[in-house]
Amino acid sequence: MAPRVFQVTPDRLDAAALAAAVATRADGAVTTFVGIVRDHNGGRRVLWLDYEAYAPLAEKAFERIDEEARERWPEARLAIHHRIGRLEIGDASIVIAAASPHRSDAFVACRYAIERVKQIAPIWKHEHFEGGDVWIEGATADPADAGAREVALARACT
Amino acid sequence: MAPRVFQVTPDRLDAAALAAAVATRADGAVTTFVGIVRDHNGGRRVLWLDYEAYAPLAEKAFERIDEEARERWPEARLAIHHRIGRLEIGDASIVIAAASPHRSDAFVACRYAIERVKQIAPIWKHEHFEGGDVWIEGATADPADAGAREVALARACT
Amino acid sequence: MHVTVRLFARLRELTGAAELTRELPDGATVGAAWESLARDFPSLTAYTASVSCAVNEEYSRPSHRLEDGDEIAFLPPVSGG
Amino acid sequence: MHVTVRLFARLRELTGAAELTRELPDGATVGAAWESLARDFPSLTAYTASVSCAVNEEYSRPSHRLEDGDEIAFLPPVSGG
Repeated sequence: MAPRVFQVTPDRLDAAALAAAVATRADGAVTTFVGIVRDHNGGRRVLWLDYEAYAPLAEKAFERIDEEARERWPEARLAIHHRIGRLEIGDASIVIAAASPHRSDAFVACRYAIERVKQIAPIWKHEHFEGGDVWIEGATADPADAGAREVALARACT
Repeated sequence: MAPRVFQVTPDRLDAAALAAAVATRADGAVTTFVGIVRDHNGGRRVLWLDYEAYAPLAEKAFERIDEEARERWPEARLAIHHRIGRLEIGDASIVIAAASPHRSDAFVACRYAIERVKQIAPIWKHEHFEGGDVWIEGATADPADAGAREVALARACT
Repeated sequence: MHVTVRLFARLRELTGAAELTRELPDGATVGAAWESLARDFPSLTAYTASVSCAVNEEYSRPSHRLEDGDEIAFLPPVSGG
Repeated sequence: MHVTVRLFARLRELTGAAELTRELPDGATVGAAWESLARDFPSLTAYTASVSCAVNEEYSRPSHRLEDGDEIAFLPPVSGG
């Protein structure tokens, strides 16, 4: 059975499995992005992160990002898995895989996807650092915001 | 023992192992690029590819690409493995992993590296297609060509 | 009418509740549901300008009119990835 | 003096040799080595404008002067990745 390619999960992520899930015989390129819990943030020593999500809406957001990417790069296929729960330094919090016949589409679709995830996926990180904890708050999620989408496209270099 | 991160090998490639080899506790992002043998090229149905390399010079070219990337993105670390020999459809021919504290450097260093590999690594693919075979010949390898480097930087979106 | 309100991350912490049942006048909007909630939990007002909302697991707008039994989610600025 | 010449991909096929030992006048350049080779294997001349060269496993230039025992590699346009 093919794995679900858009998923929020408490389980350890597997980039190779996700790459295999999107690649077909017609593809010459698979780009993956793995987000990792790093040991510092804004000058603070990070101890661990707790990730929380509104899972059904987050998975719909991933599907929406995939549809946006297909409009732009019809040959590219995406998969997005995001982990929730307590993550230690070095753990993967997100894996995005993008497959395409040619490398350019694989790179830009992958970059576009992570930018859009950070803009519109209802997921939050609670940072536990040496001396305290803080909820990280980035973008106000608004899938209809065309300006945000333009920013994501620009970062994907298109 | 840490694996050699710049390598030409007849063995099956392992993107996850290469990603693990470059990521440190300070890294928040690992981008990998996997080149795969696809079943078509220029309208021909591809049967398999034979890759040939001048291995010692190719490994030096990978190290040179790493040095070029460090000049530009000092926080990014690269690993490059290229496979040689007969590869079937779906086999990975190259894996590039780029780790960095922030995702932007990981993406651009990874893209820069594959562009430079295609420009200056002494590696050749012999395509066996339905009805014949052909040596693919791309760029005249010239590491000192500043124009080629500019093209690679532009494709990496910098 | 009755609606279910789901709260996440810092909003969950400020209210001490991941899920609440609220009574609202028939035809109330999502925005009115937020205002009613912020009256009971004044610390939420800091989020009035930045909160997003969803109704029945789809992103929505403050002007959206609710129906009995709807599930509303209020989402502080996101930080996935 | 004697040098070793290594040939790759289509150049290897055109000459039928992955490696050759060639005798060259003392102080001959890499470019002269190529010309000498192309006289013996005329099909190589199609590559004169596009070939790259390396000496002792480092990229080199046609003007580079060879020494006895050097290993020269001639490289057709590359297609890795």
